[in-house]
Amino acid sequence: MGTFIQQVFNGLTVGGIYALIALGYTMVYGVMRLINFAHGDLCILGAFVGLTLLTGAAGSGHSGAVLLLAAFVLAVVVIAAAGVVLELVAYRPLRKADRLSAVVSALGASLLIENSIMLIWGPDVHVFPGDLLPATTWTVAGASITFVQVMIILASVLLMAALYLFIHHTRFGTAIRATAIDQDTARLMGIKVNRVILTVFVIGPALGAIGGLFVGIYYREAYFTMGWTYGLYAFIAAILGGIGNIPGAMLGGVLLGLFNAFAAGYISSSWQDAITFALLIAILLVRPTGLLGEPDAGKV
Amino acid sequence: MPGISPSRSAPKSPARASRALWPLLWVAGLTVPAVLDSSWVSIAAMFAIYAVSALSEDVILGRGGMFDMGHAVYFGVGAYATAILNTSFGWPILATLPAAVLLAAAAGALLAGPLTRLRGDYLLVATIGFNSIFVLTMQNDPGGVTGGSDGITGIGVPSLFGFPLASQSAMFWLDWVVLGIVLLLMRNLDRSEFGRAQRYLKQDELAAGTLGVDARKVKTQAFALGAGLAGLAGTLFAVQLSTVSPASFVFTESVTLFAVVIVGGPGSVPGVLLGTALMFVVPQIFRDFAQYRYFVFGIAMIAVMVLRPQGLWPQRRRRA
Amino acid sequence: MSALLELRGVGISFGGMRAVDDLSLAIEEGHIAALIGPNGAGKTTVFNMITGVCRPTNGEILWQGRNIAGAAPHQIAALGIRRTFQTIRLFPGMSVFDNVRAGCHLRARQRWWQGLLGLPAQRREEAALAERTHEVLRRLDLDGAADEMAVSLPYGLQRRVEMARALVVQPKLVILDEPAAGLNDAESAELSQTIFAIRDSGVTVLLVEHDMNVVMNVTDHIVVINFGRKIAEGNAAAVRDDPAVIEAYLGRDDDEEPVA
Amino acid sequence: MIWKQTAGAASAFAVLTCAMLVGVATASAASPIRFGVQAPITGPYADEGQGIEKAVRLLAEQQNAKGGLLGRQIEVTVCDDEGKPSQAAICARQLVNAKVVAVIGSYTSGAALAAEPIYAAADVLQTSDGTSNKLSEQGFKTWFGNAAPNSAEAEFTANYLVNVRAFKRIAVLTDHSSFATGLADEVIKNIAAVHGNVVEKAFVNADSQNFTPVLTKLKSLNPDVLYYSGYFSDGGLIRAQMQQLGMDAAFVGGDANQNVSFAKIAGAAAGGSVIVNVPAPQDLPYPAAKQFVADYKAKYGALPPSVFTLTNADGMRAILEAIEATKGTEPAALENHLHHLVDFQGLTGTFAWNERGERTGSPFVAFEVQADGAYKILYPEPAK
Repeated sequence: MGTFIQQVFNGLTVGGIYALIALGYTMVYGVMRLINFAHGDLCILGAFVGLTLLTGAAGSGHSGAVLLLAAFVLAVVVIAAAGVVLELVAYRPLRKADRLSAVVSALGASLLIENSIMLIWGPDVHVFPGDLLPATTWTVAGASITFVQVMIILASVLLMAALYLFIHHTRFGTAIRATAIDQDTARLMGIKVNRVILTVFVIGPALGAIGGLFVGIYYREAYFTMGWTYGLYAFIAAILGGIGNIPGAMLGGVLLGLFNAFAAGYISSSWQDAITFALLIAILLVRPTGLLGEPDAGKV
Repeated sequence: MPGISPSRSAPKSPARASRALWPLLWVAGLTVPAVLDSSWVSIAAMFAIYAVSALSEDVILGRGGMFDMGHAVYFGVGAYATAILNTSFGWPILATLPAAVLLAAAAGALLAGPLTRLRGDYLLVATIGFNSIFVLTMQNDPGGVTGGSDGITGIGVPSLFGFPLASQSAMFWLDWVVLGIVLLLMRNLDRSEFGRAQRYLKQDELAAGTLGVDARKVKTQAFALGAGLAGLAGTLFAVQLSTVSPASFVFTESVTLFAVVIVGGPGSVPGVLLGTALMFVVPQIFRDFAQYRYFVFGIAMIAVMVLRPQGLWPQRRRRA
Repeated sequence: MSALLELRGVGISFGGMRAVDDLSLAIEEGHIAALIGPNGAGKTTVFNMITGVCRPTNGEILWQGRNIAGAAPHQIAALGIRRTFQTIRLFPGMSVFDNVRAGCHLRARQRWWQGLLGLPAQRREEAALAERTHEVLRRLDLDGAADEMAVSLPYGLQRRVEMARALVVQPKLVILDEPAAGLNDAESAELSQTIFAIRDSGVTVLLVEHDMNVVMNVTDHIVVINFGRKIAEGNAAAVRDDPAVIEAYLGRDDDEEPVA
Repeated sequence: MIWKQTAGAASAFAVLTCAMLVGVATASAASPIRFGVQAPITGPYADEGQGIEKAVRLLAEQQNAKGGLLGRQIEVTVCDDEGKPSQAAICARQLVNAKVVAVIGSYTSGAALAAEPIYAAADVLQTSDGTSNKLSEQGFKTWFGNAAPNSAEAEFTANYLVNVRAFKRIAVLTDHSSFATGLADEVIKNIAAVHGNVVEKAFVNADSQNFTPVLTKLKSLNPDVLYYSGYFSDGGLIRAQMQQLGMDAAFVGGDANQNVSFAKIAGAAAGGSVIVNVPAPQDLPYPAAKQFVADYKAKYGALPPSVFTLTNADGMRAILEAIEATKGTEPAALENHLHHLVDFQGLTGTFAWNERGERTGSPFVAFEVQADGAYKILYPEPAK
């Protein structure tokens, strides 16, 4: 029983991280129908930016909590700005083009960001300081859970809830939803579509930067190729939940984390990814547009 | 054929000129070993192999409109089929070629079962999944035939009528001839009902259905054809390197093939060839940039898409 | 005389809304039949069910006595049923010639690998398909536009191209969804002649039309529906005088058709 | 295998003839001696690849400062293989065309394997840290592995786990890489040979950081030691996550865990971890090694990324020595010399090469990571 609960905690923690990154994916997709393959790299860029502050200010005498907060703020600001630049340079000129052109532009951006990290910070593994947060560990029903894990799960839930409220209960959120449904109609209704899209490119990468920094703080390491993997998993999570759907991204992230945990824990660690992907494909065959996605009404 | 002539009158001359140009370019390509050094011969051989592979991806992605981001699977099935049949069962290389094509095509048709039930990005993720499952399967070495993460070494050289095609030049010519055959097949595909049915489906699946186009059948055939051609490229790849390992068929390789088609121009044979050159040959020239290479390359990819969103050489608007 | 196509108690719901309910009708071979009704009455939905675009929730659709309800569009097409769309659906990237040739898909006997190899038999068939396409283009007076991009043509011509695409293989039944929409008076008059010509070539015609001139002039049999139910049926004169029909057309239509 | 007998002979003859003609034509005293580097300069192994390039450049610079090799300057040509077999084959041809005498690299076994037959056909020496058995099995005369083969490390490890530490329930964990699975399989084989008990062989996904699922599974099997054959970046995390899960099994890691970052990533859990390898670059008990590491740090501002930087440097140093000993760059003479090398004083210890180009005589040790990240050799006990 302890093992089972432990696996649930394991899955929830990594699922929370996937979910945070998937939110950015799904928001951009919802509004622009763009698979932003550079998103994962932006997130890890966020981790590096935060790390630079943390190591740079290590001897400054501030408490871990203050430093951490500053690192999050800096990462969010820098990555949101990077997201805006990305939209203006790599995606906006392709707004009217075939959507796959923008996807390839995103792949180019991913290479660019990944290699920028390598050139700026070097190709080696970077290690996060270990004394930022209490190392408290609780034991629940024979399973252990750490302070950082609880923080990640709580923060993901809170940010998701905040985003959901913002999208569904504010004027600007309504504009985002309208743009997601139909850009041309939204424009006719007086919505400044470009501004909506820019906002999405502020919020998505900002959430991603938080996710990326959580990765760094939880696992204590960051290296330049990491973003691709996290981006891929987050994208898969978004698809699993039904891309474009915010609770779906959350659900997809958590389920992906749990699938991974149960595949490795109960079936076979050597086939972990294969089992996870087989489950994903099986779910898509039953729900071809993801768990919470709108059914694909064949347009006549 | 008098019935066709009136509709073909207008765009005749440029079409005819380019029709003569392509075979000439191909023949000129045959002289590569005579004029370039051996590293460029091997780059040209790799270009031919990746061009076949990219053209096969184009059958599914460019012409079929199905977002296949796991194409390295079929490439890998072909390469592994050749490697296993040659090293474990002693088949001559050229005898493994049809087997590799058929096995890859069968894999494509099999995976098309679930894949054609999905659309757009959902199909894309499922293909990523199949790619990951394939690589893991090769690494886990089921039945001890795939050699695990090390892969398989010591693949023989093909021989034609008793003459081993051992030299770098001979292998290049083999690759180049196969590329030529595939280009002919692509031309015929454009002129066949199957090729047109793919276009109907891509442009308007519902209208195509009401004209009698069986979407699942055509899509499954497209997967089988694309996969079979990729298997052909896989055989050439195994022979060229004399070794295969899972690292050559990972998801990022599929992403490269995907990008080649979009960068070049989906559905356009010259476009896909240009895309292969840009995505594969240009990085070889960029070697002097050392660790800046892919930084520059990322910028180049964005620039190409922003400046030429339809691809470097878009599919021309088709007339009769 | 047995019906070519018969609907028996056909109904369909979209998310709880009953778009078509218990509809029965029969179309005789060689007739020109029309389905009319106010906007939102469910006419296009009926067409979509016949052509396999959507699946009826209940009832039977009999084609020459065989139930075809729920078959896929390409299976329906293989029976010899063709249609046009209210919102024209020509292939946007193709010429008029290519669009019309698309209608020949079921005529092509070549297998996919024969096409790839470009064998002589396949080449001969290609020539035959092209010849057939030109013949239909000539018949519908479209041969001058064969090389034009189909979607760049004026609306009236686009409708005719779509009709040519449906007729190129000589179907048994052609279903025309508002063929007069967007046509001027001269074009409408010409349309009536075209419809007669289609019937005379041995093709049964079913149309949805708002242009009452066209409907009253050409049809042998009219079915009137409103809110998804049949309210009247008969020849032009009988339907015109039916009080239920008059009321239906005077009462305002207020809802969109569920599937455009 | 077919390659070797038939095709290899034919193509090797052709290429050899050309190479020799060119070799004769250019072997004047003033012309430089060229060394090639085939390494992943970009991509996921860029760190190690750039380390190899830097080490080779440093050695070349030092040799040139001493007046060169046989009075000729050394030139270095680098080719980025990205760790991919397909790129490796192209690199091999480019380096052969650049008329290099020897190639240092590549870092990954897969890239080294794809390049191996090309170097063999052109009679270009190849020294790489690749440890896959396939590299030496093919019998190419030009192959010289500069890291100890898996079998030697595995034998030491099995003895250490079963006999020295007397562990009763051993869990073996690996990633899917060629190197780590090869080492894990050898270790399992050697444990069986000394009648040890492996309770489970499990895998981690090296692209992921989340190893808690598999560790939770292993914990439920109650092992008294967990042996990990993969790389330090994952090994450090595994150690940390073991502690997080309250898993009290000992941790023993393979040679790729040896990196200064291991202790940093493992954090508080680092202390007490054991790593099996030749001693760390900065802890290598040889003056030459200390000097090399110091020179490297002075030139590049950082320590070498791992001990493999030094094993590759050793490969190059041995070839430099062979060129001086044979007073020329004639491949057959160099191969002969290197295959009969005895007691070469490497930066990573005294070693030799056997007929198959496998490195022999590696002084493996098991050392314990201290709480402050320093290393303490546990076995064999250091002589005072």
